[in-house]
Amino acid sequence: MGLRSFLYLLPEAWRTWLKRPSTVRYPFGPLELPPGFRGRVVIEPDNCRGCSLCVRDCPADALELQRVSRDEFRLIFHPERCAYCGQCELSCNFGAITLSNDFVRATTDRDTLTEILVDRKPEPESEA
Amino acid sequence: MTHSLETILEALQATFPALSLDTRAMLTDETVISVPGDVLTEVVGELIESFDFYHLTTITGLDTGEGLVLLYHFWNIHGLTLYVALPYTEARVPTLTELIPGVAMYEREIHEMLGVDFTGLETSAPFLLPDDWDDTLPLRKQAVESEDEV
Amino acid sequence: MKSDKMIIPIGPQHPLLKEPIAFTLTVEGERVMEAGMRMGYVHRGIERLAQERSYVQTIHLVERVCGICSHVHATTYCQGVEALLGLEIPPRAQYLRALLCELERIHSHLLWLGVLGKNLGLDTIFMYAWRDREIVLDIMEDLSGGRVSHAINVIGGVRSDVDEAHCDEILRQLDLLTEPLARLVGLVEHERTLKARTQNVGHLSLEQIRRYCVVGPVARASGLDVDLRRDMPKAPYTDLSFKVITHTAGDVWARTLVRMQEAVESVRLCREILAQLPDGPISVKAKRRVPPGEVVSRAEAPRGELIYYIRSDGSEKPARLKIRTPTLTTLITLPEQLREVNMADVPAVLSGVDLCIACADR
Amino acid sequence: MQTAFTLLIFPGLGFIVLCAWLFDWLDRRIIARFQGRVGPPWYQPVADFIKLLAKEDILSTGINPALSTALPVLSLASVLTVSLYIPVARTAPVSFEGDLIVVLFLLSIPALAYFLAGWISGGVYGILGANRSLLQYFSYEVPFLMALSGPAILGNSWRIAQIAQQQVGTTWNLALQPLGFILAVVGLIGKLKRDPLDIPKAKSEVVGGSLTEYSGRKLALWHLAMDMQTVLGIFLLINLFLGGTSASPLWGGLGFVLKALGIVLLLSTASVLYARLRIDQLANLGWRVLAPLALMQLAATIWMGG
Repeated sequence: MGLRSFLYLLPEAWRTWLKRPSTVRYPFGPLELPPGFRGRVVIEPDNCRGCSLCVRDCPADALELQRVSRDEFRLIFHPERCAYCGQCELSCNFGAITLSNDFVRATTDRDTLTEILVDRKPEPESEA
Repeated sequence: MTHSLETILEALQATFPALSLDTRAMLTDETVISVPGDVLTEVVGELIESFDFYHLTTITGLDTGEGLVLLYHFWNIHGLTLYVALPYTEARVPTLTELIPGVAMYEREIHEMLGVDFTGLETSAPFLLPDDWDDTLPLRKQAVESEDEV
Repeated sequence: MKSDKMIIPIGPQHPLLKEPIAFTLTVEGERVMEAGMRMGYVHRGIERLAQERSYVQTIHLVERVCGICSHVHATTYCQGVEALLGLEIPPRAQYLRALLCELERIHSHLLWLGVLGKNLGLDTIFMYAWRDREIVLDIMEDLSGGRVSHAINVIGGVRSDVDEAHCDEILRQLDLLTEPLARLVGLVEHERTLKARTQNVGHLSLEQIRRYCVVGPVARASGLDVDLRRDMPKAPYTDLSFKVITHTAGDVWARTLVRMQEAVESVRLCREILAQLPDGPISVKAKRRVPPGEVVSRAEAPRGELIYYIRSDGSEKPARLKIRTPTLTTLITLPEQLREVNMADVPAVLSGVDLCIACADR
Repeated sequence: MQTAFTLLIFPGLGFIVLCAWLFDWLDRRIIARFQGRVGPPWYQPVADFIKLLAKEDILSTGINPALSTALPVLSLASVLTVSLYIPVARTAPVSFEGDLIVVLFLLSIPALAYFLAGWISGGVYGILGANRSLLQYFSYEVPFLMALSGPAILGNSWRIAQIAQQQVGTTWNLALQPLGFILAVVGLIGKLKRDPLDIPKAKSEVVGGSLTEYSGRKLALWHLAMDMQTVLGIFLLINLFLGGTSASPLWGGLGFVLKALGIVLLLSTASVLYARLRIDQLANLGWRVLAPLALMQLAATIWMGG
């Protein structure tokens, strides 16, 4: 018992030496992400009805709806505030807003990140 | 569970007539006893010695608009909460640090957040708030209104 | 020696501490005479913030109380709100929640073992513990989409489901985990230098544990046989059989053993949960307004008993949210544990209690 | 010209510095592979050195600037002079009877400079690190010296070159004195403050130890001195215990490299396997275990060899 407890870690260390290192080579190698990974917010503009359910439920106030009239509104997204919790995806009943797999690109200036997700203009009335 | 809750309630009622067994509904297995502030230490002493309710989970400080309320949550397989109502003007309660040394942290936090004065508690150093905190009490109701007006 | 008494700051930033908290040790020679503590560096006022957010938003706020045990916070909170709403969530959701709670316990204990090893100078155990922990993180990421903050809870149940193939995949990964975990437990039991650094260090007697109301593995290592999963069982734990691990030595080594054996027990529990996973829906529609009332919701977080007090006044926002995390009870005992301790033992004592400062400060 | 070459290039400055960086990289790489990591690229030690040179050299108030700069330079100088006495390619630039004593003395100067550096820094961690380095010095130095004087007695000469010469062809001192070799390795780990015994510079206890206040060029010098001390410690052990460089040019050089790699592997494995000891545990280990063993070893060699 005496000697074995002195060199207790040796067998494990030797086994690890023979195996491939378990560190991921990112960013030099690919990083596998599961399908359900909550990354960047992505919008399906046509589905959006401007009901602002997502804006109300967003814990980080990252979504903002500027409404001019029933058919003219803009959904603005601030990625730097977003906590990637996926609540907007959950609250939206029309499946307009979802979270994709890629993560936000880094930037030095916060304002360049702000995105206009939906810029709905009322369709011009065809008949007079 | 050596003593069932009922026996405890009767025994406490016997020794402390001022106690009203406020069985206000507190969900998931909690029994509430409202206790006047001045007799608090004796009740807690009684609870610890004879009924083995030594485990004080925490003290919740509340600002109900009419006054301050302290909830002493005890636990021994079942939850038992002591409900101590305090008027705004005279929010003073004896400290329990002799009985339960660990309670100092909870009391310092409530003192800082709600302004309840625990007699006998050494509260010079701030507990969670920064050193240069102007002593507005964050968890007080009027702290909320003042923010809405602005 | 210039002056025999020296004040040593183990300041907000220190290699020993993973999160900001300030200890000031007055040391005489190599012996710590007295320890002062200053908290509040990561105090974000979560209880105050919760009063300005709707119940749905508070789930994500409450998940960020602690970086390591975020799921158990969200679960306790949701159970409290569901009790207020008088909502009975489907059994499948209860099982999925319990599964993630147990996975998070394994992940928290393995993370802590690495931190203990790092602080005691044994970097190898840090690398091995965190390498084996990756398996658990991968399972959780597949399950909920997030390695650490899972956001799988909604009021009324759970968000994402697990199909048959995914269950087998999780079982396969759990098998992958059993063998390295057994090796880590063996390491903690036998490695001579690790035992030399952790045995009879930072001792807490059962009497001190009861006097300071300490909870969790630290209390169980001193012989207190309390575990909320068994003593106050909520839905899935009522029909899950598991053993509460206690020791009597009450020092850092006993705490290491308790945590590692708990991790092994949790792996077995996860298998049992997956085996008995009932079918059916995973969530129930919940109203946004919560009828007035009060609730005290307790759960067994990786570090011990966690309590949520929620008071609702009928509106969409909680009137008062009180959180008391288990680390606060172990923090209280630190000045007592650090007294009369050799200066070189301070890392072992501070790591032994598994401090989660973000939890304690809220 | 010849002396300039030996001084500046081969067994002198150039070779030792290159070896220091090579051994440092090897050490980190071996530890990384043992821990399931990839480990740093080959140019990491050089990059660290250059980065430190470029970093700002902050001088905290209350530290005597002259003394604080003199200490790293002093320890670097003493380590460099040691490289003159240790034979690498069979002959040492300078070799005389009793150079083993000089080498042992020069090797302990950096330890004392390290203590002084912590002491004058005045900071809490500096003083703590300084005390610990002194405590550690006393617990490993005695067994280390006794273990190293074993081969000297066997070869009944205090000239490193001669001790090495006697072992060529015949049995190495390692075979004759295995216990002495182990004690020497443990003493070397203590002297170099390597992982199981890095008590004076334990990050989690005393942050940077004596070097907490150092930064920039001076810190670069300290690290270089310590790395070179590792290299020279290994070369010393090779000469005393593993028979130095043997006759044939090819086999001698290659053999030397293999022996050096062997000892590096030994040191890296030690730092992978063990947690850091407490200072009182090290003192107990030193005086209750290592010193008696070294005494026994010494008595045996005197009775057998002398």
